[in-house]
Amino acid sequence: MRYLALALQYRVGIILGLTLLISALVVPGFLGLTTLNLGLDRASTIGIIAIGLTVLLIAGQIDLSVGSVFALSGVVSIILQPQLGILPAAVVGILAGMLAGAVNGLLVVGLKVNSLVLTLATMLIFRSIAHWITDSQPVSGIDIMFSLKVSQTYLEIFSIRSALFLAAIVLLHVWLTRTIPGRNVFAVGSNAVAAKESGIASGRIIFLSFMFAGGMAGVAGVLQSLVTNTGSPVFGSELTVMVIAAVVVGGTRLEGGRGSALGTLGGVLTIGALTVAMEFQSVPAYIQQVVSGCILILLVVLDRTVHIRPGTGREPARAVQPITQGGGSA
Amino acid sequence: MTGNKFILAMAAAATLASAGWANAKTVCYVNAADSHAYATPANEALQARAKELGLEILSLSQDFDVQKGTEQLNTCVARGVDGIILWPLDPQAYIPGLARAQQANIPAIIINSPVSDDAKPFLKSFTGPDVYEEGEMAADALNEAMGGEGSVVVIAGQAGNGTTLGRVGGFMDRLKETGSKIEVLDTVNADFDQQKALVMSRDLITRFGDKIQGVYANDDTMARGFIDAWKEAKPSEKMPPIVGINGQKDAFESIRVGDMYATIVQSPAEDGKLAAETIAKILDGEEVDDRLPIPLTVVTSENVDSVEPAF
Amino acid sequence: MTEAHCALDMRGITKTFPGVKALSNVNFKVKFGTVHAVVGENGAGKSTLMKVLNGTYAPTSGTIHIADKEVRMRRPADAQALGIRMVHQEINLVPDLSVAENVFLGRMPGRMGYLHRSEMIARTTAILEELGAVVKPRERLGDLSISQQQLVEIAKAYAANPRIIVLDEPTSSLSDHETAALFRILRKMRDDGIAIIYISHRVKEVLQIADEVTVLRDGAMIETRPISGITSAEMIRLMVGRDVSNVFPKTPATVGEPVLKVENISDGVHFRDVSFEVRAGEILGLTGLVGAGRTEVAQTIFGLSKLVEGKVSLNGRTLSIATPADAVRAGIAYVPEDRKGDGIIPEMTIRENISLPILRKLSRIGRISGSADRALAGKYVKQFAISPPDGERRINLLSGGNQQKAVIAKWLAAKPSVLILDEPTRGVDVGAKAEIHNIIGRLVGEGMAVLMISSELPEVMGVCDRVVVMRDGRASAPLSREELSEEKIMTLATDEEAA
Amino acid sequence: MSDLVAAAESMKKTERFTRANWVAELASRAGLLIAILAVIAYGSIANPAFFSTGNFVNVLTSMSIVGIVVVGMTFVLVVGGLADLSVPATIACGAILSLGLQPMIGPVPAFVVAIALAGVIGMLNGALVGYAGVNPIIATLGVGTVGLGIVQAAVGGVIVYGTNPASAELVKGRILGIPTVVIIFAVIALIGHFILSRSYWGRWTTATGGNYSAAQASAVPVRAVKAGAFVITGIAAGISGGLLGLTLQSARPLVGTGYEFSAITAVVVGGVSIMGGFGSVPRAIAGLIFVQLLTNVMVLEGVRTPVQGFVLGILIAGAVGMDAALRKRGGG
Repeated sequence: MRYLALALQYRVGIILGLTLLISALVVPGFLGLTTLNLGLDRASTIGIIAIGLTVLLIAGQIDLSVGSVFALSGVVSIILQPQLGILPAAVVGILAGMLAGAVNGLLVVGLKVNSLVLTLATMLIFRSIAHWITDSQPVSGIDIMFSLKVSQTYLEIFSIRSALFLAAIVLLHVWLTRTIPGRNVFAVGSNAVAAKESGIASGRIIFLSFMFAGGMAGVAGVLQSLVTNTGSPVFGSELTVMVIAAVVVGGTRLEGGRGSALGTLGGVLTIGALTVAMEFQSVPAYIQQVVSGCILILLVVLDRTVHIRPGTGREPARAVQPITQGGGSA
Repeated sequence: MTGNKFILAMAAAATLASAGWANAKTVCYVNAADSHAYATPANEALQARAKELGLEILSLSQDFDVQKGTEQLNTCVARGVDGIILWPLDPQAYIPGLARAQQANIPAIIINSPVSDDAKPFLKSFTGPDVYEEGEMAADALNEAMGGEGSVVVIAGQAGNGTTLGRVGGFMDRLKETGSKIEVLDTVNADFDQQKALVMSRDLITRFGDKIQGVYANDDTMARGFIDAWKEAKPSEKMPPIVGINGQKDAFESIRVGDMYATIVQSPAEDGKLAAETIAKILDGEEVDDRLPIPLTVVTSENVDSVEPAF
Repeated sequence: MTEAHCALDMRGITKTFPGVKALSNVNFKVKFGTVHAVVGENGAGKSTLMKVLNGTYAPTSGTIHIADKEVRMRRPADAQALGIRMVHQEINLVPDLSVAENVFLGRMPGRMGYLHRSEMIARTTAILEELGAVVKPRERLGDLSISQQQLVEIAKAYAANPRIIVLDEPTSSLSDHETAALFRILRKMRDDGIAIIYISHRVKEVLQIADEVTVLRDGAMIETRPISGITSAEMIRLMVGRDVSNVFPKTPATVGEPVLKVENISDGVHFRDVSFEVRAGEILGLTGLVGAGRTEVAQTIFGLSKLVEGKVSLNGRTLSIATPADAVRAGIAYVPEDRKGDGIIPEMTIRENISLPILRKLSRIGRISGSADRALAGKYVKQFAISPPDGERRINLLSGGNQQKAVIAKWLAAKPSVLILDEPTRGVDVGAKAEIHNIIGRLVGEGMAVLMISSELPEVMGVCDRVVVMRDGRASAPLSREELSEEKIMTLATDEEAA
Repeated sequence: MSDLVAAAESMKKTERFTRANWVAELASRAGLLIAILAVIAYGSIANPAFFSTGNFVNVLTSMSIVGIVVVGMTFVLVVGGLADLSVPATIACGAILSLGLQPMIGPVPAFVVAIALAGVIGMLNGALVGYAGVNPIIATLGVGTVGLGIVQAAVGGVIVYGTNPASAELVKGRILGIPTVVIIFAVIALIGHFILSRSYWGRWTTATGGNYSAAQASAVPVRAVKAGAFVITGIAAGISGGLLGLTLQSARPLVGTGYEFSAITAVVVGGVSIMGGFGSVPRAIAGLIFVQLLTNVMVLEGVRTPVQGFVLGILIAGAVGMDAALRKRGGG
């Protein structure tokens, strides 16, 4: 039982380790700097969005619109390049993502509606706006050389994207574990009533979490657009599911109150490693789907059915679970 | 120069990655999807032909997700493969990746869909059918069927999708180019989905009624949706000429019974085969043309019995 | 005594809710540097008074003075700003944070957002040590036992350096050792000049710790006295203070064979070794302090929580009950304590609520017989005089008493042989209370076996035929009507030696 | 729709405590009816082609397939199960099997097998959500991903064509001038409505969504009821997929893409609470009718596809916002 509990606690690490081990055995030449570089780069888009979503999920909310925000920010950052120049346009793109997140946050906190349905709606809205402003045509940036620079590899391991992702994960880890606002996010997600009674402004925290999630989706979208020199309204349509899966595999609870940056890193890397390994073996996409779906189900079922700590009483005071019970319970 | 160092690093990485691999040349094939009516037979043909030619194919599936594809292109470059076959889903987004491939001295070709001219310097060849050309051929066929004038509706695929862009763009440009008097009443996006096409066609028929004198659908699946809608709405009236693309079996059937005017056959097997052969030639150091089309055949009632359907 | 020593002065506080006067003209004064106990039965108005004090309720009339200044509090945050801290009986902490973070929730030490964790942990350690609590500051709160969590609640209030601290039944889940430690810290806090308001049922503890005691009864302040001038018997008399026999008319019934028999049951956590039997035509009372394990016993019999040891039998047949559905099939019904949480489906009508447990019996090939459904609801609405007399009314629009009648009706419709009632008259006005007692009386008259859980002594005394008292998860031997006295029950419920 | 009429009637009978409550109640119950009428009025003025039998039959036919899913999804939302995201996989399963098995076992058994397997997917969802207590979003997402992967692996890229034209004719035909799919949809909607509002299972479903622990304490087999909602949705999506396959006479693995969102949209716009415990099949279908009529008008008016998505998004946001506002006021 003790070993099981321990195993469960570090399940992300174990799954990641297993993935790497099996990959190394099956895929020739898997262990190497190239793979590391690749795996990181492949994971970084999902990872950067996952950082935002980790915070949001810990706060007990969800955002299905990140894929659309990803596209919208990218489009904005490309379409404004001729007027503003590359970097200012990129900043505006990220701001657009934050704005989109702020809209989500404002509606969820202000109207006290369930974030699941609300962001389902804004997912449609933001995607439509991206189509609207581009007339459904992909738009291309002004300087292709810049794209090449952005996607260069440094020290044989990092691209700008993956370095940014890793740095952000470290920052997120520090923020979540070492700062007062970070801890307050946990408090709001775990027991909003208790948090509120202790004077924590839960509404503001939720709003800012949405804005952060939107901003991170914006960063990822802008980077993607810079790397490909293209802004397309169809980008990122498959991303949301992958990101949520990565975060949940990383042990962040969908109902809020639990989660960690390192777990998310583990989840993201697992998915990255899995993808790269399976692609190296030319495993068809649908089999990849089956594998990642099974891992997801396995992990959440384990999480639900095996209780880590035996013998302790039930959890105190019913925690408010906004995702399952609606956002307006304050 | 950083560029040199970059290439060096890449080369080192490539040796590292390919260590332990068989001596067979490895070609990275970034395909559109694994499970798709056209893509699957094309993939299979490509694989089979490559095997005959002694090439190892590393097959990556984009699953119609451009973002995934651009990253897979990086995977290919980093893997240090000997050649790349790309199935582009967007005219622009792959250019940086292709440029990186060139920096790493990996020859790349694209199949099935064109990319913008900016990409030309990074590509050895473009093989297979050209979705843009298909659009043009569809315009010609419809022009012929309607005698150069009348009003049509266009049932397009997903908004923003590369195939859609090519097939709609080619069609529109060709109409303009030839000075055709055909007027497009409306373009709707039915996402290559028969049911969606059916639903939208119902509305189009309600809206325009007999003003619809011709239909251009981005693929035969959606053409079929329009046919069904027309039969529901106006069972006794003559079907307007419909032009589709792909050359599916059931489209042939529709042409035989007169429900459809034409489809454009592109053979996925030929498509895949040609790509494999082209990359093999390039790897052997041969020069290839920068455009290697596969035959596109316009199928009408005249030749429907002599042409093989694509799938 | 100078005025400056007066920490809290509540003058003429009246609080009315629609239809109920919860507090009437209460004057309540607490001095700095004292422990002031507030005692009273359930429903005497203690919790309402405290909710007025912490800003949850605004008083209908009356004024509140803190340290001689009149204050107005609109929300709990206002009270906190004035240095008032509450320790609720129900734990309201964040399970996913550490102990230290809970202690400093909303006030974590730090600079520019960066958490001074070591300082926080050091301070928490110090506080916990003072409290004599064996809790590690880094531990996740959700992993602690309830009593440990209770200590964290107290530590949290203490850490805020309050001027006035209110503790509501703080010892209900503490061990003797922990209680002693708590008293030590309370005395220290008192000596630091903090005003401590101590709400408790436990007369013995009150005598031990308090400097002054205020007795509330029926929403009115009865008396405030220094502790030296009062004995335990006197205190209980003041709390009870009414002629019991007139309020609860007991209808005589013929007691028959044992129907429900529980032998040595335990659930492994909340209670152990509990045995009793309920006979046909009798009301067995199950009383004790909140947290003594009464509700858990009932829920275990009903299949809502797991029976770990022991045997439950009905009419001589041993039952194996895993779910409430099993219990209903066997003939057991349970009217839960938490009406809002477990009793009613708020969005449904009275009719739909009443027929819920026996829907299958009202149905043929899956279809609910509309007429049978309506007839059933109509019958009980009429019989129980549920107001408004309209079965199609959404149940959450009814008053508490009428909701409770509907919940009882729901269970009678299932025609059980044993009816378990958990605090059936809590939060119900006087009129509805009498009606509910009448209904229960009628039922036992018809030969039903009733197990009634109640904290309200007059009710227990007036209604029950025999009474089992629980304390800390253990049950006493049943007291017969002749043996019953409030003092005796109180002693059994609070006194360590007697149980 | 009878629900709405009944609602209007009961409005008159029941007096309310406050005016605000009364307005909220009216908005909640009659709002959708008014909205539908408004769209019809606008459509009729804007486009002469709109107000015609032909167009209305078209709208009905077009919504029938997704309508069947809506019936199932209503159960999921009412029971408090948030949403079933595995619908695309289930639909694909229904469509591909009902066509693919035709040559081997004949059209009717193929249809039955397809639905049965869809039911099995539903049971898997139900087991995860109802019994293991997994969050429905993650559970159905996982099951859907795996299911779709298996379907794709099974058929590869091949389009599965129908081999039995008679069955296609049956589904595409009309009975007394009404398209067969519409009749099938109506029958399923009636059955769904009957189960949800007249059967004990439906009452249990509403009770479980309304107050899980109270339902449990009232001897309702809450776990089974919760799981059941997903089974019902699975079966509904299976039927939907089967019919889709038969009408189109072709099926691809991605044939069901987007149906889950369309269904959720309709149910939410219909005023069924995402938090559970409240809602009915007629409400959900009224929501569907509204969305479909609106889309119809937009297409007839030549509104571009992206704009349509925009309007739909605003609509959902508005609907949930209103639901939240009404809930607060309604004192639930």
